[in-house]
Amino acid sequence: MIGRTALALWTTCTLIFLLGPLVIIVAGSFTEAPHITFPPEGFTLQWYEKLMGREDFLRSFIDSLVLAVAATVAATLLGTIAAIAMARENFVGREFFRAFLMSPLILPTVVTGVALFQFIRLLEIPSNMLGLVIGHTLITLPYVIRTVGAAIVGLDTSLAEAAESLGAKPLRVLFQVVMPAIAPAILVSIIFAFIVSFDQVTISIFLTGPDVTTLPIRIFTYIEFAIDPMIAAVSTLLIIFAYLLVVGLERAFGLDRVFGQKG
Amino acid sequence: MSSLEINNLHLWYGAFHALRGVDLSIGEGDFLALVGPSGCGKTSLLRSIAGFVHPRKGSIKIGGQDVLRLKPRERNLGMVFQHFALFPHMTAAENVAFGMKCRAVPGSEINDRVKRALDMVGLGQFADRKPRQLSGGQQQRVALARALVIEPNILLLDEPLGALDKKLRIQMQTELQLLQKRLGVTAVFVTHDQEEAMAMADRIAIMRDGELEQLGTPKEIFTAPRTPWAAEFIGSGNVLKGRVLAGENGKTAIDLGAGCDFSLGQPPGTGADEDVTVFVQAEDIRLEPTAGTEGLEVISHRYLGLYVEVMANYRDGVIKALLSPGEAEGVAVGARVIARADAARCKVMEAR
Amino acid sequence: MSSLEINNLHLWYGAFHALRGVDLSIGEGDFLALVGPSGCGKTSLLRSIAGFVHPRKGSIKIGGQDVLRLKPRERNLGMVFQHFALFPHMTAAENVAFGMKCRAVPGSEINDRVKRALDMVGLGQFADRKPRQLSGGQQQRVALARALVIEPNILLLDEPLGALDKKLRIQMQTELQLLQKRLGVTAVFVTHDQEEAMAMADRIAIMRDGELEQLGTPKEIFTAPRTPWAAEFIGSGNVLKGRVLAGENGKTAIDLGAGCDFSLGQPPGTGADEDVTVFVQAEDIRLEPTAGTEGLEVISHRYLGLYVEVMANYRDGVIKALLSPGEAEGVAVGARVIARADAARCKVMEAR
Amino acid sequence: MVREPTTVDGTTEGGQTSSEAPSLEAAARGRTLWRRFFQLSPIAMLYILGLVLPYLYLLRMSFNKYDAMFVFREAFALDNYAKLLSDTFYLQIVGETIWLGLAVTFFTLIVGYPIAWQIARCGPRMKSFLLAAVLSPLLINLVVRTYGWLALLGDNGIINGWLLDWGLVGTPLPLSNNFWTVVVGLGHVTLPFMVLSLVSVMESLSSQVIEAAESLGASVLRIFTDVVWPLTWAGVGAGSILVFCFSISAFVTPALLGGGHVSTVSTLIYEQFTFSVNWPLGSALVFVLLAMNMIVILLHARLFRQEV
Amino acid sequence: ASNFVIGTFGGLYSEILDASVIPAFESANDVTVQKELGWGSKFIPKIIASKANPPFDLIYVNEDEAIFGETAGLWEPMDTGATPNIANVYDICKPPAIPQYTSTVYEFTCAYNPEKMDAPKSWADLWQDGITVGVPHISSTYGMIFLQIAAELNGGSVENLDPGFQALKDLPNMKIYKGVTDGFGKFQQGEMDAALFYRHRIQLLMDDGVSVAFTTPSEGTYGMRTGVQIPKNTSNKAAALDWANRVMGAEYQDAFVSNLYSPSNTTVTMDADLAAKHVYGADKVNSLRFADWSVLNPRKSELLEQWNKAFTG
Ligand SMILES: Nc1ncnc2c1ncn2[C@@H]1O[C@H](COP(=O)(O)OP(=O)(O)OP(=O)(O)O)[C@@H](O)[C@H]1O
Ligand SMILES: Nc1ncnc2c1ncn2[C@@H]1O[C@H](COP(=O)(O)OP(=O)(O)OP(=O)(O)O)[C@@H](O)[C@H]1O
Ligand SMILES: NCCCCNCCCN
Ligand SMILES: [Mg+2]
Ligand SMILES: [Mg+2]
Repeated sequence: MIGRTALALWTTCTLIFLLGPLVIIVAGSFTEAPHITFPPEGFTLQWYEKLMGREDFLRSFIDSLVLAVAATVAATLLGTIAAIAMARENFVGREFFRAFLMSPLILPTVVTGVALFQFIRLLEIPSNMLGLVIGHTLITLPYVIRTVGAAIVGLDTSLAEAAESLGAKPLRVLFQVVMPAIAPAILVSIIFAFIVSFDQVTISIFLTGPDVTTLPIRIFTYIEFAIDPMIAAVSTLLIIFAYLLVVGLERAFGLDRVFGQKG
Repeated sequence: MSSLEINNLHLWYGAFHALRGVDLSIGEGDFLALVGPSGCGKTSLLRSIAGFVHPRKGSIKIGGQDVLRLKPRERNLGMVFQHFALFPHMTAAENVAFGMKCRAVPGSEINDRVKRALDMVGLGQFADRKPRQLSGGQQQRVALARALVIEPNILLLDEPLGALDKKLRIQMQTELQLLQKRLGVTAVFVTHDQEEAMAMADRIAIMRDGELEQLGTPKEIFTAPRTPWAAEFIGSGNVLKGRVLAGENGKTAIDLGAGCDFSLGQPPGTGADEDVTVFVQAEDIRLEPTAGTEGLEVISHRYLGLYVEVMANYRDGVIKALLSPGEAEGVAVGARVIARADAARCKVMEAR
Repeated sequence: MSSLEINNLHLWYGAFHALRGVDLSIGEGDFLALVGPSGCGKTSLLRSIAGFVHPRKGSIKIGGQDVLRLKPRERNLGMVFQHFALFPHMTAAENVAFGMKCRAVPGSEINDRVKRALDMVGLGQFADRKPRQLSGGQQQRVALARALVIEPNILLLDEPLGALDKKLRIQMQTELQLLQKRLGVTAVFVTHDQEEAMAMADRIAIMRDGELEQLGTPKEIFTAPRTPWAAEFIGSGNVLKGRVLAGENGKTAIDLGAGCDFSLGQPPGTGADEDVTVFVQAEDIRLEPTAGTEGLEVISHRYLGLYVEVMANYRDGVIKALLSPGEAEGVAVGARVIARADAARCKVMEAR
Repeated sequence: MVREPTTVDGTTEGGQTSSEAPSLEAAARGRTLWRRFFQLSPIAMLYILGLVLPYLYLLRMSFNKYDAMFVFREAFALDNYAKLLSDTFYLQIVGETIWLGLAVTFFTLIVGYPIAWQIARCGPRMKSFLLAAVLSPLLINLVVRTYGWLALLGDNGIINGWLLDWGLVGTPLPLSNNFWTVVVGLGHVTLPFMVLSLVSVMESLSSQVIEAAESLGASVLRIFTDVVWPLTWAGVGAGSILVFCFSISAFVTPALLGGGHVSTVSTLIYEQFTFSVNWPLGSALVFVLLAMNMIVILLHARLFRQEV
Repeated sequence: ASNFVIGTFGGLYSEILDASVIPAFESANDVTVQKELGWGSKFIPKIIASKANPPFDLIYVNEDEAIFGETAGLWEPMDTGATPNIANVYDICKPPAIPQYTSTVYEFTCAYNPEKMDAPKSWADLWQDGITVGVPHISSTYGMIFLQIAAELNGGSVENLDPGFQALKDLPNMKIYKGVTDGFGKFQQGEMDAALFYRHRIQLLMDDGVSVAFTTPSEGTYGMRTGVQIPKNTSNKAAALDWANRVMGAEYQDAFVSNLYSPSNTTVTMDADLAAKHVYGADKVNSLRFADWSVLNPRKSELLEQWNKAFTG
């Protein structure tokens, strides 16, 4: 009983901590003043109206969405396979390889961006989008590998064995048995990959080009000297987007079914 | 549909030598029961056959073909795992359908066969339940249905009926036998239920400490255990230590100690003063009340339904007899008895 | 050490009514065997007593105290889970030690008791193995040791010996009984092995579809099943449908159909033309060869070690007899027989 | 009962035909290795193309000499490394970067573990809400987010405003512009990584095991320390490496929330690449960072070795 | 129409380009303009990384970056013949004073909070108790400039900045701000009472009613020039030169005036109210001091290190 209350209290405090800075931004999106201040002055939806008229923001949102989806799909697939491949056998240099796979996370993303940009120029790849997808896949892969890897440790190996004994080929074992059994981790890694890509600034700084400007870069370059309420409005919409994303995942996959099937 | 031949199989888990040279051969369409004490290597053997663990030495041939290099799925076998290994995210029906999907069986046929398989194991109305919503026995039946429905060449069953009540168990045994006959599938199944082994198996293999102790028909195993250990393991029998004596009139006999008189003659190939082991089943022992104090003391009665199991102090252990309730009444706890048995029902073996 | 009293217990899983008003009371230090078909609610009942699921109605009292509001850890009970639920990250010894650590038992005593408990279940040398390095039966024994070592007031055992071979099983039964006697602990254990239930339990409870079908001593349950269903479930018995006939000489008898002659008189409280159910155990049936074609046809022999189980076609089912091997030889498969039984060994019940 | 194995490697046991000479077990292991190789080759390819080759170029760059005229001059000198390793300042920054990473990791672990537990155990509706709440900081542009923190924590910020209004303090507390502000700010964005890593492992924790512990009389605390914690260790490992790496390679948040007083290896690298355009030194710093992180990751791997 | 890629600032700046510059430019040159948003510090590494085949036809740069690019050989040689508008640009905004096609002139003024202090007469007045001085981080043009001011106040010079570091450390209360947004916010929230800051941004704060003012201390203020440069090896040189020419033209600069981007073109006119908010007129522009980037640029790496040693850890 005490434990439960303490837990609820802790959760509440954490929520305040999480949402505190965001409240200021959200409130700021309704201010009548030209810069956000807290508490907001008056109430207006004009910044949302202004944002609705911004075709470039919409285009960037779509660019970011496309990029995030592509990177998420690629990273989830490659990362899950890698995590599974490294889970059991203790091959020579496994720890080193594991660390190597984490390297995009520990290398400064700006530098990775510059380095990758150079390389892409060298190969004369014309599309900045391709460079972005490669870059984003690289930096989101560690998230997938770690989360999926952690879940595989606890996975009952006999499930894969059972599937094999029933004649399942490796891909079927992967997609129909292993992946569903570690679905919570895969879902989490999808969320990670998507959001890390969607919010990525630093690697994108050098990889975006005239044909594609991601939303974070758009916002980053839009801010000239002060956070204006329109940016607060964008941020507010993105928070709503986060919520819709999670609820959407819940509707689509049933978080409850994906999560906690081993009760 | 295939014979199974295992030669000198050795399996290690790290430094632990789990299978120590198993030789075993099962004919096409045979039903083999694998029995043995907990931890003797039954599951390990099954997993070796299925291909989930890699023996360091030896060979496994299915239908004459060496399969050690084949992947599990290339061995076309069905397995019921000791802990079921049901797919937690699939319903019972989906679990059962899985193997057929792997074989690209058409959808409508899959549905039919799933339904039939689930009906067969009495879970027709639980088709849409997830494993965690099923009881232990129900889960086991799903596992059984899942392995059977793909009609494999070889069936490996690791205590497939262990969680079922007797009635259901017998029903399942019958189904299993029917199916096995119909498909002619070769089956290896682990069981701790001797009745089950007797009733279902064409042959029984007894394992001990990673080795095969005896392989034979149920009758052979039951009536002619090859070693004292097998006798002790299988039977509800008594394994008694004796010594060959040069008795009166130049006749020799076996001395089993005070209170035990089986009138056994000298077995062939033994000499005086040699130690031997005598095996006699509990149901072949009679306990006769005696007035004196030289007999054995009855120490317990255990009511087993058909029989009463009566134990009497014997040396530093006990001797066990299965008596009818009537007979048992004559030898209450505390009574003194002499144990007797027909020489013909006793088996004399070299001592261990 | 405490009595256990359960009143009108109702448990739902979502829309599924798993326990439908269970009433059960067990005296202090009693050993109760819980039997019943797969999915009847045995595990659910145990989990209700332990406090892992929350019945919607009814009461559970331990030592007179209503425990429904208590947390599992406040109920001082030991449990062996059907799927063991060992801590995967702890060695066998650590698993066993866990409960004592929770009770702040001093370290040296813990070591002693762990060692003794592991030795008792024959796993002394496996103390340092993790669960996944143990065989199924070994895991189950660790689970058993873990539950016993804390010497709880109430022991809840969900098929605690199901994965053990017969020899080990009997050994464990003995240990369990000794311990239970020594500690005077109240125990409820689920088993599918009738012999085990008979041998160990003071009382047996038969469950059926979430309800208690019968509660009684082993002897009562075996010889006097309260309902045809219980008879059928427990015995290797035959449950036959009959009809009360007004026979010759004003005597009434029960007609069991052709080939079946038990010479049963009219049971009290029944009238002519009424349907009844007759229960007779397989071992009480004799099959007499008959020359004619009016008898029953023998369709199978099953060698069970001590007995041969002989089945004969009877109506649209079978009648089952347990015969000695000698008797069985007289009624080969295909032979025609008349089934007979002593009226005294038959139990006539109202038809279902 | 268990006999000693006659030989551990089994190959020296006599009587074996030579056809079985290469141990079957070894052969199986070999096959598995090949399979692993094929499974890992696509990802390895991507890494080689997207990371190894570009970084090899940088590695080469790190041996060049800085030249203000032409950015760099081709050379093969160890100057940059010598400078970084001989100057205690850089080593100190390395140390501080690691300390920052650790501090953020512990912060998120302590704050995040209970909420992860709550998420893992609560109903679907609450779960969606909590997950979205945990994720939302990540969806706000980092400059904007940082602005929010400054508005809260500044000398004239909201919190100090309240504290002053309520008379709890006489002068504003120095809540912003220090190391701990950076820890809080980074903890805020990295919390989702910790929480979700934990949730994904907690979700697959079998409730039976917890029930077993309860039935053995374990208190809530003991269930946590002896059962839940060790069984979620893999999640702690995953979460902490993600948080740690994210923290040490962040540079906007430390720069802004640290009030210019907190430097990390990443901020140094960023400035060397974009502001002073000293690529050789920047590249050398990259490899110092890489070496340092490899050490941390290998230590981490040792600490969180994957076994149950 | 071929693509013409420019690297330009985002936000308002890019909006004005869209509205007032690009359509005319596109039709005059038969090209499609593509913009990549960012800053010189992003564009220049990209150009260095692909010298032979630069990803831009033209980029916007600040003066220090223009000078850096010039020494590093990143630019096409400047072609004043092809950019006639250069004639109308202040001398200080064109070669040889600065190797770029300049559009805008900024002033780094001395901003202060009149409620907290009197108007500083000298930059040295910032060294007083009771106020918090905002110090721009060194990784910006104005950060280097403030350091130079501090050095000069204490006997140093552009060649000898050590006294500057010491002076900054000696400030009784200081807060480092990093970037315009950070500094703007810190003024807005009253976190700093005085600082070197963009004059036109202070103007905006004043217009918003924030308690802030600016002054020109006796030592004078520094300025900064922004414009465009054409990376070497561009394939669209003619169009690039046309853009460069437009950038220096009155028409172009007119479009930016209302947003306080002060013109480099002497012919741009504005009313007195607006002019008061601008760095406007030859007198004003010529009174500005400019940092010697040919000295400072090569020392950036070293100064950065010295800064970090002084203020972090
Ligand atoms: N979580 C659940 N959700 C829905 N139904 C459940 C759930 N758990 C058990 N049941 C159902 O409740 C009934 C009783 O289950 P329980 O596990 O108590 O059976 P049992 O008597 O222990 O059977 P067994 O001998 O097979 O273990 C079964 O029909 C089972 O399918
Ligand atoms: N992964 C492992 N690592 C080490 N030893 C193991 C491992 N798996 C099994 N063993 C050991 O190998 C022996 C054989 O195990 P196996 O599971 O084959 O026994 P089993 O005959 O199936 O027993 P049971 O009837 O109890 O299931 C046991 O002593 C067991 O402890
Ligand atoms: N992080 C925001 C940076 C804004 C840079 N603005 C530069 C303006 C130069 N005129
Ligand atoms: Mg086993
Ligand atoms: Mg159960």
